[in-house]
Amino acid sequence: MSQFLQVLLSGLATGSIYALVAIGFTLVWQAAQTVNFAQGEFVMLPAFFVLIGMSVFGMPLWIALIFGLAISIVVLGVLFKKMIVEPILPHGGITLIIATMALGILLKESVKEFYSAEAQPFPSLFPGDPINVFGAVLSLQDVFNLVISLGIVVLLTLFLNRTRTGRCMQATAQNPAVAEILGVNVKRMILYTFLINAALAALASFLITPVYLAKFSNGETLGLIAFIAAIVGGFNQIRGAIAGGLLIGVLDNLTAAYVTAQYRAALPLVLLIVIILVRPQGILGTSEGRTV
Amino acid sequence: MYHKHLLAISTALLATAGMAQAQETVKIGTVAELSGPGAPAGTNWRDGIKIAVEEINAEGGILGKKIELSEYDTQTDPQVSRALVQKAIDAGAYAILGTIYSGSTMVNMLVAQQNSIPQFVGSEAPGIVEKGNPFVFRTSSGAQKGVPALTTYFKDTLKAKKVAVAWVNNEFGKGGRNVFVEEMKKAGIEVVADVPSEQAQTDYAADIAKLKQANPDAVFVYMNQEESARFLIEAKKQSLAMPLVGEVTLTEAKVIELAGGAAEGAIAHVGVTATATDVPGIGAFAKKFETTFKRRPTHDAIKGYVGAWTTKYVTEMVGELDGEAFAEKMHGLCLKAADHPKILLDTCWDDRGEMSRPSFMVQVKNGAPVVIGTVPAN
Amino acid sequence: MSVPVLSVRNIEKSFGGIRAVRGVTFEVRKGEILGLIGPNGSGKSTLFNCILGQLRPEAGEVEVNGQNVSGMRASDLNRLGVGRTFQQLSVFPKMTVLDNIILAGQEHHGTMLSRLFGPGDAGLTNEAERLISFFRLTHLRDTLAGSLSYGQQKLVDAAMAFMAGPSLVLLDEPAGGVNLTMLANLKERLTAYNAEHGTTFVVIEHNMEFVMSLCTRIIVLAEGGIIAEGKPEEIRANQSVIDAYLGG
Amino acid sequence: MNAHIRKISILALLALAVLAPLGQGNYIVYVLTSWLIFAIAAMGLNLTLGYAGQISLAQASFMAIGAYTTALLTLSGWHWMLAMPLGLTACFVVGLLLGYPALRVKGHFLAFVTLAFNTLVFLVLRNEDWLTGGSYGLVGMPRPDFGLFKTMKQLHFYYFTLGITVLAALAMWGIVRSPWGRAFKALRENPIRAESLGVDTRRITLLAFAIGSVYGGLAGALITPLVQFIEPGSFGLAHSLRILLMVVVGGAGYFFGPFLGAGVVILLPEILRFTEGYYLIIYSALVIVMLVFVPTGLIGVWGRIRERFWPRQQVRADMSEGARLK
Repeated sequence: MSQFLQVLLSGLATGSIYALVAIGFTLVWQAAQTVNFAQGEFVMLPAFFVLIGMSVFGMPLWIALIFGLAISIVVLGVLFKKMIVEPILPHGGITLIIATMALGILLKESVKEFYSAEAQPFPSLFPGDPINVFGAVLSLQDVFNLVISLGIVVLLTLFLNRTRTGRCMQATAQNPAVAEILGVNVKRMILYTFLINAALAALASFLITPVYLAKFSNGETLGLIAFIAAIVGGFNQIRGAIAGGLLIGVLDNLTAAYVTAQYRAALPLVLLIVIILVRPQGILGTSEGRTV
Repeated sequence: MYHKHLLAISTALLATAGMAQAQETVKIGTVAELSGPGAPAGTNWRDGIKIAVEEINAEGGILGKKIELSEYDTQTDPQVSRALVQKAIDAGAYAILGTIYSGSTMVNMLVAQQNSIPQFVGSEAPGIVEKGNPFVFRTSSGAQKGVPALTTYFKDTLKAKKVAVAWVNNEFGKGGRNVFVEEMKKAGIEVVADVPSEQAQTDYAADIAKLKQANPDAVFVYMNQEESARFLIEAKKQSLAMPLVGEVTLTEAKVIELAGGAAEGAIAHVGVTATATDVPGIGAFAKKFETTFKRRPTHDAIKGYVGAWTTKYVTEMVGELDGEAFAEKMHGLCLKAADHPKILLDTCWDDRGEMSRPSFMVQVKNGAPVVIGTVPAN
Repeated sequence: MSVPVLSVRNIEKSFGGIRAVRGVTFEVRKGEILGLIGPNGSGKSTLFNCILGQLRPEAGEVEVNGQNVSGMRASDLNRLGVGRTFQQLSVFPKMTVLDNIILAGQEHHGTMLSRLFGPGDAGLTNEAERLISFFRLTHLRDTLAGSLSYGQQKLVDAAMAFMAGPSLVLLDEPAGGVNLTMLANLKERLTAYNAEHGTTFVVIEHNMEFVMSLCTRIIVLAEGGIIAEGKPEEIRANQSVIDAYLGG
Repeated sequence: MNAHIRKISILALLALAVLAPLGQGNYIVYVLTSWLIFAIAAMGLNLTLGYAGQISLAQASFMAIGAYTTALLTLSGWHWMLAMPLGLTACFVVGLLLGYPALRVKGHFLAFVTLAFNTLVFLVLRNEDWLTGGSYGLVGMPRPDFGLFKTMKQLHFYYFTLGITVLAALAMWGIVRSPWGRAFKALRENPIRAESLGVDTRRITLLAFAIGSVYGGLAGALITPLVQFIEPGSFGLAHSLRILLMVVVGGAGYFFGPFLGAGVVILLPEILRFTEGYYLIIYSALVIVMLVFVPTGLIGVWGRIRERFWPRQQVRADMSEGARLK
């Protein structure tokens, strides 16, 4: 029983990270039809910005985190949009997808060559005190991961539904042409989405790297799992991304503990195919009205 | 002290040998994982070799000929490694040093064999010396030698009745796991949990929960560096209480750096370790390595170093550059550190190319690995 | 009487609360040229798309030659003998005129396998050339469709719709943007084709002159419903049609 | 006349391919052979990506299926010529099964499904060691022997591979020139119009993917005797990505693009050797720059140059860009 609870809680904590990455992915997909295959690397990179801040510029941790966040927003938000998405999107979605794949390699290899090929320790943001829950152990880190990602979802939903900017962003995502007619600054709204995506990726990076360690290859599996979480949960819903993320986190751990550790990495594929066959719009998604 | 002595000798030798230097060189190819996932191991291996070659050339080279070292990067890809061993041989290499990843070695050693070129490898998978290849030689004991050395520790020191094994599911981990399970069976110790994990896995919650549930007397941990560190971190979080014992990796400096306090108390059996500084040759090498490359050597660096020096020692025993004679000489050869100081520890190779030498038990105490015992060669 | 070629019953389609098509019902008989007209926003394009399966209506049925085609994919509809043209230019610009026309017929010949291993033209060159000369495009046979003039492309587009020998062709604003000479040519060819093969046409068009002279029957839509139906001369005289166009 | 020049240049290239390895060391011959093999894999992916407009990230997995099938059968005594077709059939069937669900849904689902499939194939190859040798892989597969012509020598194996490559290219040429090829082209230029003319987009895309996968299988069937060692790690995602970039760099949708792209990817590490570990950084950066300015790949670059210096008839401005990805 305590084993089950342990696996469940740990799965939720991991899943909440998948959810954060999946949300950003969903937002960018909706706003700019951009399928970002470098999303995993977007989560790998910010931790290294923090490490650079600390080791090269001698910043204390909290300053370095802010530094890392700012650089991430500039590089993974603004520069990504201006230098890659904007010039390539007119050539078509597939071209852009391939460009983001190349970008993933570029980021990964750059970190490996210019920083280190080996894993690096990353300072923990929260004390590592274990919390005992009916025989299962959670760290404060796990609890914060869960609380922060749920909090982000609530805040983001409020922002999108209650503020003017948020509503403009939604209008842009649904129908850019109409939004433009209604006087929405479509370009700016799309830029905002990229900034939010970059910020979410940085946040996820800061939350997981203390446990996962900073390594250039960290994005490889994370990216794939986040895509699948987004698809499984339902692409056009922020709630979908969080549901998909948590579901994969929990199922992955349950599979490893009770079914097969050798095939645990196959779980996302199985889930993906089942969803495509049974409910292509995702668990919480609504089928899109557009057909033509 | 010893170090200064060595330097004096080498400088003197350099002075004399420099004048009598022949134009001819001995070509040696380093084929290693300089990029890709194996890069940390491969670069250490190469840098260990670089130090050795510098020393050897300073002493006049092999049979009076300077070593001309060429590097080949396999990108940690077995197919590329095969092509590059071929390339090194096409370029006239007398010996090949590398590779480290067993998957690569398994394939490229065929090429060296076909061309009768001796090859020193850093791989530890049992299969490598079981293929009847007379030209392949290890620079550290294979898993089927290293892991059994641990059996007595589990049986006599820890007095374990039931154990668990957590291993990384690649050719390295699987080899170690199979030998371990076999050994435990022989020793009459029950294996109560067998937990494989993925290479580059990040989430060890389920693995540790399983181990905790099985509640063994000790856990054998056989993983690569960063996986070991993540495992230790999660083990500490879930307060896994029993001793965690590994082979080589678990107490490496990098793992301790990554796992921080979570590495405290971890135990490992280590073939050669840069921390065994009371062995004079190792201490001197570690120092030289650190001044040259600004980082501490790993056991891969020592392996590369030993491989290069063995090439020199044995070639000079043979007296000519002849791959087949070299291989023949190597089989059943024992080198004493007293006669051949750069071999670092008394080392023997059997007729299959497997090597054996004394080894150490190491435990992490106060954030540093400490030798807690030696294990005789087996 | 025989089964109607096209039968549309009670089609309903709304967009976010606005009823674009409200229960439209009509039939088209063999050999008819039916015009669908109506002011902007009257729902004729939506209706057209519902018939062609590009939009899914909330209610109602579409039958072609007595077979229910509601929700059918465009390629299957085409295999049932329904050809269509598009409002925007819809040729394959990097293919020659001949290739454009052959493509329009090849999926109706042989099997998937025979198309893979068979001759490159699927044995359709003669048929395609007949159609090309029928539309007076012979001199442009080997030109890339993308480099033709707008009107010429419209002709190629129309020719493609006929290649498979359809029983029903839906033309979406065939006259839009075409100059007068070309327009006369197009109308003349369509009429000739209709007379020769007895193919049924449904035409959506803004150009009143064109519709009135081409069609044998006209249906007028306004605000999603049919407000008038009849021969061109009747429509021309119908007061409610004039009101709908002028008054809105 | 243009066709004449084309024919001559193809013959010249073929002659070059025949003469290139003569007098070279084993290493160069090996590199040339792997260039041909990857060109075959890329040719298949070009059908999926360049002609049918779908991203597949599983080409390395199909190579694995071809390679393991061939390896297991040749190890148990079958001749390569009999083992290979079985591997190809396996790829075709798996391609259909995998593509069917993925292509039912709009969007780039095939990319995700194939991405995940790559992981699955890796897991099966590693875990089912009773069959596949697990992470140790399979070793010692014989090279095909045709009585008088034995391929044990590196150079002989090169010519054997060249022969297979030419046959594979001819088959691809046939596909591209058949009514099918025309349907692909139509699909790429205007899918909605193609669909309205009876082109069954879904089915033809599925078949393109399955045939493309067969080419991956053929490349795998050739890797087996070339390296004589296969293990799961040689067919990872990174390799799928590498093949995909070959197609894009060469020029997706161009017949000779894959040959060019594979050449660049195989030879670039040699040329950029002086940059040591930075070669992948330089390469991926160059790919991005290329996609920004000339999304049609190197063949497109050549087209631009030709257009610049030897302008042909004036083409309408909106038509001047080449065949491109959607």
